[in-house]
Amino acid sequence: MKPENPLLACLALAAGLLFLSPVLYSVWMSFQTTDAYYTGTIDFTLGNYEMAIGQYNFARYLLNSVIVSGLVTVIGLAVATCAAFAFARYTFGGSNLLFGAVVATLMIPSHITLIPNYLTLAKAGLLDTYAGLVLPAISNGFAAFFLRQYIRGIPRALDEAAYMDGASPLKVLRRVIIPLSKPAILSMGLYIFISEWNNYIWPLVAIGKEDLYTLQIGLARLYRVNPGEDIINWPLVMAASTITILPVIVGFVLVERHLIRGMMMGAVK
Amino acid sequence: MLRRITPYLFVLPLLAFIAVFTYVPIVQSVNLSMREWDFLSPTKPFVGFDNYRLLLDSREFWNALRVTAVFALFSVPLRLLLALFIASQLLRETWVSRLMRGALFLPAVTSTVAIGVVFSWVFSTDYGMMNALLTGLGLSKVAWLQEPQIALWVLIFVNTWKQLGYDIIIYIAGLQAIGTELYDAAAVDGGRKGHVFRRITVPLVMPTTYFLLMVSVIEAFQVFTIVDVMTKGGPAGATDLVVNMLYRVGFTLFDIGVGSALAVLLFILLITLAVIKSRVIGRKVHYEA
Amino acid sequence: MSAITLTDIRKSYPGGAQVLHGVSMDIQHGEFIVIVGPSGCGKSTLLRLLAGLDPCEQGELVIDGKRANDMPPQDRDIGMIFQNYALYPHMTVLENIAFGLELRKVPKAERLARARAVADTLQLTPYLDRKPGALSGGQRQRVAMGRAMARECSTFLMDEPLSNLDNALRVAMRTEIKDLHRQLGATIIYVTHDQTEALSLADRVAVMKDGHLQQFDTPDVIYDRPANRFVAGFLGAPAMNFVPADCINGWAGPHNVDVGFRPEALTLHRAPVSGPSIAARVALTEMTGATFIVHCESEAGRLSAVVARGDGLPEDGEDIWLSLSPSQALCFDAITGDRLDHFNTAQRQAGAPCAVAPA
Amino acid sequence: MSAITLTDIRKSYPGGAQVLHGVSMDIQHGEFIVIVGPSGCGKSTLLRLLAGLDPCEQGELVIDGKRANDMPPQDRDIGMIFQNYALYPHMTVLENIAFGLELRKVPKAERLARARAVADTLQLTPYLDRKPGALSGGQRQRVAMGRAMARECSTFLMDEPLSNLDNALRVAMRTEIKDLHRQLGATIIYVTHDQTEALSLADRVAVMKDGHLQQFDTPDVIYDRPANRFVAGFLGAPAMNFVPADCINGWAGPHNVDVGFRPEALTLHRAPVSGPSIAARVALTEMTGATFIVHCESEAGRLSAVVARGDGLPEDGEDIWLSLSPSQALCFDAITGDRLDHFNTAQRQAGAPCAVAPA
Amino acid sequence: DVTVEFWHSFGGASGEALAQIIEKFEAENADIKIDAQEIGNYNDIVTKLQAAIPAQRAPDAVIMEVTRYGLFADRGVLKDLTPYVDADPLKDDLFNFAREVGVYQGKNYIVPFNSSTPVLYFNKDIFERAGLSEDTPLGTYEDLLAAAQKITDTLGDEGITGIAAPGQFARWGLVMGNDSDLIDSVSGEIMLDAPNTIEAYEFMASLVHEHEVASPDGVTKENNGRDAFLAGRVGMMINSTGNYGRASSALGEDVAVVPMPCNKVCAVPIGGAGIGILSTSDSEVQDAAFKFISFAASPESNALWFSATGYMPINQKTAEQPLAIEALAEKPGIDVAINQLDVARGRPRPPVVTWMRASEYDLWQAMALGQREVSDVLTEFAERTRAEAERLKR
Ligand SMILES: Nc1ncnc2c1ncn2[C@@H]1O[C@H](COP(=O)(O)OP(=O)(O)OP(=O)(O)O)[C@@H](O)[C@H]1O
Ligand SMILES: Nc1ncnc2c1ncn2[C@@H]1O[C@H](COP(=O)(O)OP(=O)(O)OP(=O)(O)O)[C@@H](O)[C@H]1O
Ligand SMILES: [Mg+2]
Ligand SMILES: [Mg+2]
Repeated sequence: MKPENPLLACLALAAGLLFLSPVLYSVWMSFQTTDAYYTGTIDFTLGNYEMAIGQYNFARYLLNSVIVSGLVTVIGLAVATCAAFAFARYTFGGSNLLFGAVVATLMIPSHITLIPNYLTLAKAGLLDTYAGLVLPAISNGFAAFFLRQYIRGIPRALDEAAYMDGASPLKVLRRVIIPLSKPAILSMGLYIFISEWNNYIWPLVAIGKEDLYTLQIGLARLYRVNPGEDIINWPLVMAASTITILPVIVGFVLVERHLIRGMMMGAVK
Repeated sequence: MLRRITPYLFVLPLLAFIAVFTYVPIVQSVNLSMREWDFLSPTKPFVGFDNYRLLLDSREFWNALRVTAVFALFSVPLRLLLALFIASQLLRETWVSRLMRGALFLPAVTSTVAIGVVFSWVFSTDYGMMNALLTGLGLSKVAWLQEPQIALWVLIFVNTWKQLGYDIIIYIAGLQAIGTELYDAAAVDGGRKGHVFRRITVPLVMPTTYFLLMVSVIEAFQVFTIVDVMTKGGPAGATDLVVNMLYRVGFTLFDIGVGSALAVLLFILLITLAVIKSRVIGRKVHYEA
Repeated sequence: MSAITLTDIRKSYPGGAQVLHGVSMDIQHGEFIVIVGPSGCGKSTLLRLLAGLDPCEQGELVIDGKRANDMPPQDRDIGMIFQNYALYPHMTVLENIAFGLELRKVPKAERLARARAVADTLQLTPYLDRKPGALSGGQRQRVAMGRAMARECSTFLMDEPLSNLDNALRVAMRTEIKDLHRQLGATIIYVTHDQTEALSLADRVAVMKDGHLQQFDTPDVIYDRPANRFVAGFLGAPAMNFVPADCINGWAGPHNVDVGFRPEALTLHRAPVSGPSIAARVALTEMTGATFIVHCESEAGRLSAVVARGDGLPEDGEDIWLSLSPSQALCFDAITGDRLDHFNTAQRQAGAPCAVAPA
Repeated sequence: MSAITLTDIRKSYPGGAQVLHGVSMDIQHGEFIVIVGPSGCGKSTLLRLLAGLDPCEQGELVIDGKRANDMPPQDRDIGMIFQNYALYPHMTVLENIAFGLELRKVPKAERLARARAVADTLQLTPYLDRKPGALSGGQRQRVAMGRAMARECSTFLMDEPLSNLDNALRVAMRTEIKDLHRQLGATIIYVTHDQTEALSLADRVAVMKDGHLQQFDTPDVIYDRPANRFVAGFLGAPAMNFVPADCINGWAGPHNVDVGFRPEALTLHRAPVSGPSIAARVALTEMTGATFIVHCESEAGRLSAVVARGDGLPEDGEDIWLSLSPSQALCFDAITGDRLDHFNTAQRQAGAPCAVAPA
Repeated sequence: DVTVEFWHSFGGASGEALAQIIEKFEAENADIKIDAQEIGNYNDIVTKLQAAIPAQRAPDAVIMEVTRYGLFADRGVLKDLTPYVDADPLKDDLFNFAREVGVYQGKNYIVPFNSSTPVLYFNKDIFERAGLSEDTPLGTYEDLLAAAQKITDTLGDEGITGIAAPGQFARWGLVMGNDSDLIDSVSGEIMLDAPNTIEAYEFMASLVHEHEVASPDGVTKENNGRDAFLAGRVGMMINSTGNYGRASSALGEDVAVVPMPCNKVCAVPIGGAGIGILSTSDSEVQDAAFKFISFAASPESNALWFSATGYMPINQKTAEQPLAIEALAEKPGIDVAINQLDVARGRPRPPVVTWMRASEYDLWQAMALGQREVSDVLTEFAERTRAEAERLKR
């Protein structure tokens, strides 16, 4: 990597810090005691985290978020990859129409289907279950669309070589397409994971049991305490929000390279 | 025979999900939109287009539409322009630009609720960081989230802040795909920076712009979390985006008929927009390299 | 029994125009067939039909005596080397070579042993653990070949396997492929648009144009007795010259035909000569190594002649006379382009100009 | 005054190894220079330095008498045709050609007129409103050329402009470029890895290897008196044969050298002959059109000979004797690979074998 | 064993008090388990409950705010508790208001648990620094405005404002004090556009946008106003007596509680919530649930609750409990709400109230932030509410 003009580098760093300042400050705030925060003094503690995890059950919420986002990611990727493979490699009766139906979901906000989906899942008895959180989230064409664009960039000759070598379509998918789409699949996986991690409106309506709250719902509720309840404990809220942000940041740092590369390869035709 | 049905087997799972959780619900929405129901009554009387009429006659609906349009109209170009500019500055693979990309991308992967919460604090009138800055500079406080003329802009700002990183990364990808050779060619031909940017970069990054435009317009119509956390549509409906209204009508007032009618109208609107977009812009985008 | 028989194969891509217009061929076991033709004439399409990668809907394809129109590629005993190698970038050289065996459920120990043996033949042993990205063009080419060879199939399809190599490597690889063919005794169907490759490698050459098979015969016949103007012009570099018979001074052969003669058949003179000749002016002289190509302008259009080095070269712009031996001339119907005579080599050597064959 | 003078140009990419190791050249106005060399030897790098696309940090670059190391590309009067054309895909042919003028603020009417005129010369008029995506390879190539020509600069850099074309188009374009050079009188620096192109187009050829300039001279000298084994082997197809002097029966020249002779210089015999000759066994015979290449195995390694058609061809596996005329042989230092003698053509024609020049 | 799923809205200190009550109940009734879940605020509970009905995942017992259970009673979601109440000696111990609050159309649907009225809190320290005595009259709108202005004028530079923007409960209280109502508690007539209502809203809105003695922060988020008061940045606040515990722990000695202003008349709304039972539950569970309800309303439980939170006693015998006696002695002002009971009124609870209360926030913002004329807003709002009431009746 090239050495940078130090002045420029400093400026850029400053701009970056300023850009992130709200997040950074909120993390800093999460380590302050409530009293210190309200009186404007400085006094550090880990108590907010203890409270968030202990009293406010954020450990459980974290687990729920991990389970739900994890399942959505894994199942969503599997389903999307299969479909993307078919759309990228086959022309079959109605393939354009079906692909159009998949792409159109990009343009349909999930909110439009909120009420019917709620009723459907209610009828199926799936509200207040992990399945109720996971299943509707998989109905998303973005991953399939994105992966198809990517797979189309993989030379078709590679599949054909594998067919000539004696592979079945499933083998081609597993042994050739998936390994070669790894950056795209990884970045799509992170994208799905993050979207689901941040999903708010659906868990908000689909989950009533506190046991099944995701971090987002837990955090939003902690922030919007009851009228007639304690004042907003900002340091506590910020600790909870840091707990909510942290795993995603860790995940991001881990796959940053793949992500940026994958996005770059897939998103633009 | 097996050869024929193979592709169908591959797309079946996804299509099943999409059918059950997207397309069937749309049909159900249409049905519910012509009924009157509050979840509690055992019956759902058919009322024809009453719910639509109610909506179209209401001040709220048009307000929500207007607010959403303003939001989309300003936030989308703002995002894209800023992102294109910043992306073109961060193209080189130096550690500074990688760091900057990381910093800019971070909000995109950060919890929206957390961002809403943090920015509620940042823009809170009495305790917020913004006003602390302003008073520090000797200026008077601004009621960021209470002033109807300002609150929407605060949301546009926060939304842009959050989404910018994603747009930038996509733009970087698009810009890098243009490759250096065209720039080399332009340099040899005697191009100056601005001219080359306008005549080469902007047109060639069009497919990316189109993609982002599509995604961000959809997103603009889906913004909910930030609104719910920061303003709940207030003050006085100034940030009452369509989806927020949808949630309010459907899930706080439980006017399922009107809520569904709103969903159906939103759906029609978005599909129309998509068609217009692909008619107007889509055509200009497809050239081969 | 023939190895492969094609009968009236036609093919159109959905939404596209027709690509193959009834191709029939009969290929023997162990033959080395080269298919040539200009870009877009349907060579790759034909190969893909043979491989089973595209469905063969019209006509009949028989492989080893069995109708194979609908046989999936996995079930044909065919190995293919793709134009751009199509190596699996995520597998090492060894894995690439062994993959076909793995798919056919050959036990691990055996498939590794076989892959290693093949790699050894191809001198790839030092690179077994590299990924294709870290190989040079020639090495990649050999991996692609090894992948097909490891499977020991009876037929190989090769789609322009040398087109990405530079000249030196190309010559070397050509020799290697020929050796290979001899060792394995397999049937090889080889696509190229390079006429040198076609002539030097083939037992028989199939010349295609716009989805029609123009001629299918040995290199000698193709070169000496091309079926029509297209075949005559396509093979040979620089290309054959075509001149209306009436433009040739002293022409004793038939009139109202186009006369074709290869650049090597022309002799340069600084002064008018007796016998068939054409007056021309030198436009450009190109050195290409051992020979020169002299491009001239004449009444009959641009002509090129090949002159050995050392012979006195004319200046650009100089007026010259090109004499041609009638025995080396071919006559083509001015309208259909078909070659008009089928006289034998003996006659030609006797110096007779091309005579219209009796109808 | 020279058009371009390079003095001891060196170049390393950041983090990469050194690519150019001190290249010096002196190029005259109006010269047609071809740079050849194997892939990766630094040809494109050199061109980019000349264009000003990469900074020239070591050595000195003088253009038209002015030091140009730090001159930005816009300020050099240079047009460039890129290896892959680098056409602007969103502009029509006309816009592509006119864009360079637009960048230089030529008024609209004038630049369109000029672009049209150029397009006319290149026979591109029917395609003016098409985008590059809708053009064939050859047409794109001409647009790329038109774009450079419209600017009427004094120097053109062309980076393998023909490498993507098929053989027929390649031959045609070669002629066109030569014509163009003659018309414009501009300096052209042309990169290729195809030796035929190099020899046929160049006024002078620069042969490069691994960032070193091996030889810089006219095609004749390069071909007849290559500076070293690399140059000798790189130009000419099939490549020159190299044999240790001791392996040649009846060799009268110096010993402990490698003797190089081109395939055309060998004559085939069915029986031992007097004079310098090598015993060999035919491995493979390739027909390439007008000639055959006979590949043989000998004590001294693989050899190839070019034989005209019609001469009696040996069978594969037959034992033969290859005689060579000492006057066509070149001697190379067995260790350094440098050519050892500098005798003149007269001597060679007199039949003297290559003699070690006095130290 | 039966398990009663119970939704409530109490976190923090109140939540702990509730947990103690449940613990005691479970100790007494070993065969009953109370599965208590904190759902959110009253709005959240209404929302969740309504959403839960088609999903058949409603709880067995639920805390419902006193004006918003009508919809559920009307739709048959809540069980008619009249037989239980009639059979329970408890009914004679309840205060009148507490009995009345749970009755809708002649049937008893909820039994109050936490009751409250709005009261006026002020910060003695701020008053002192602003030059106001502790006895400053605060009986009328003008009094309130004058005091708030004084505070804002003198202490505004320190970032201290006079009064917190009134929350919805306080607004309702101030309207009642102006001799009007939002919906008439007896006739159910919609009074949103009554002149006195308009006048009251005009006054309240003027605090924020005309006189600027209340921060708009509290307009968009009611809690913000209260939080600012608790943090010592606001001089006065009108809020539920249920905030007493919190206020005194936040401000200690500085907090003072006085009755609601009586601008035209003295009248305050009764707020708080009661516990109802879902009609879909098994009868065995319903029995157990009522046992708990009864226990929660017992003097012992009620005293514990009162002293911990400041919510009003609902049981006449509560005052005799040692915990209550102690609280009354040691916590000045905790009795203000009790003393207001004479003028306290239950509010109407037809189904439309739920809709009306959910919609009022937005309109209040429009008025308080000076977006629209108060009279226009309220006239239109009244119209829509009437239309909605019609629709709901069908
Ligand atoms: N998938 C396809 N859909 C429609 N047309 C196609 C398709 N593939 C090839 N073609 C057309 O079929 C014709 C023959 O193509 P093919 O690839 O067989 O040519 P080719 O002889 O191999 O040429 P080349 O030498 O350039 O490889 C071409 O005109 C091409 O445009
Ligand atoms: N940007 C770069 N960074 C590092 N190394 C580079 C870069 N560009 C080229 N090189 C290296 O410099 C050497 C010379 O490259 P160059 O492109 O000049 O070769 P070339 O002679 O043009 O080859 P070709 O015939 O394949 O085009 C190569 O080994 C290449 O790997
Ligand atoms: Mg092909
Ligand atoms: Mg190059």
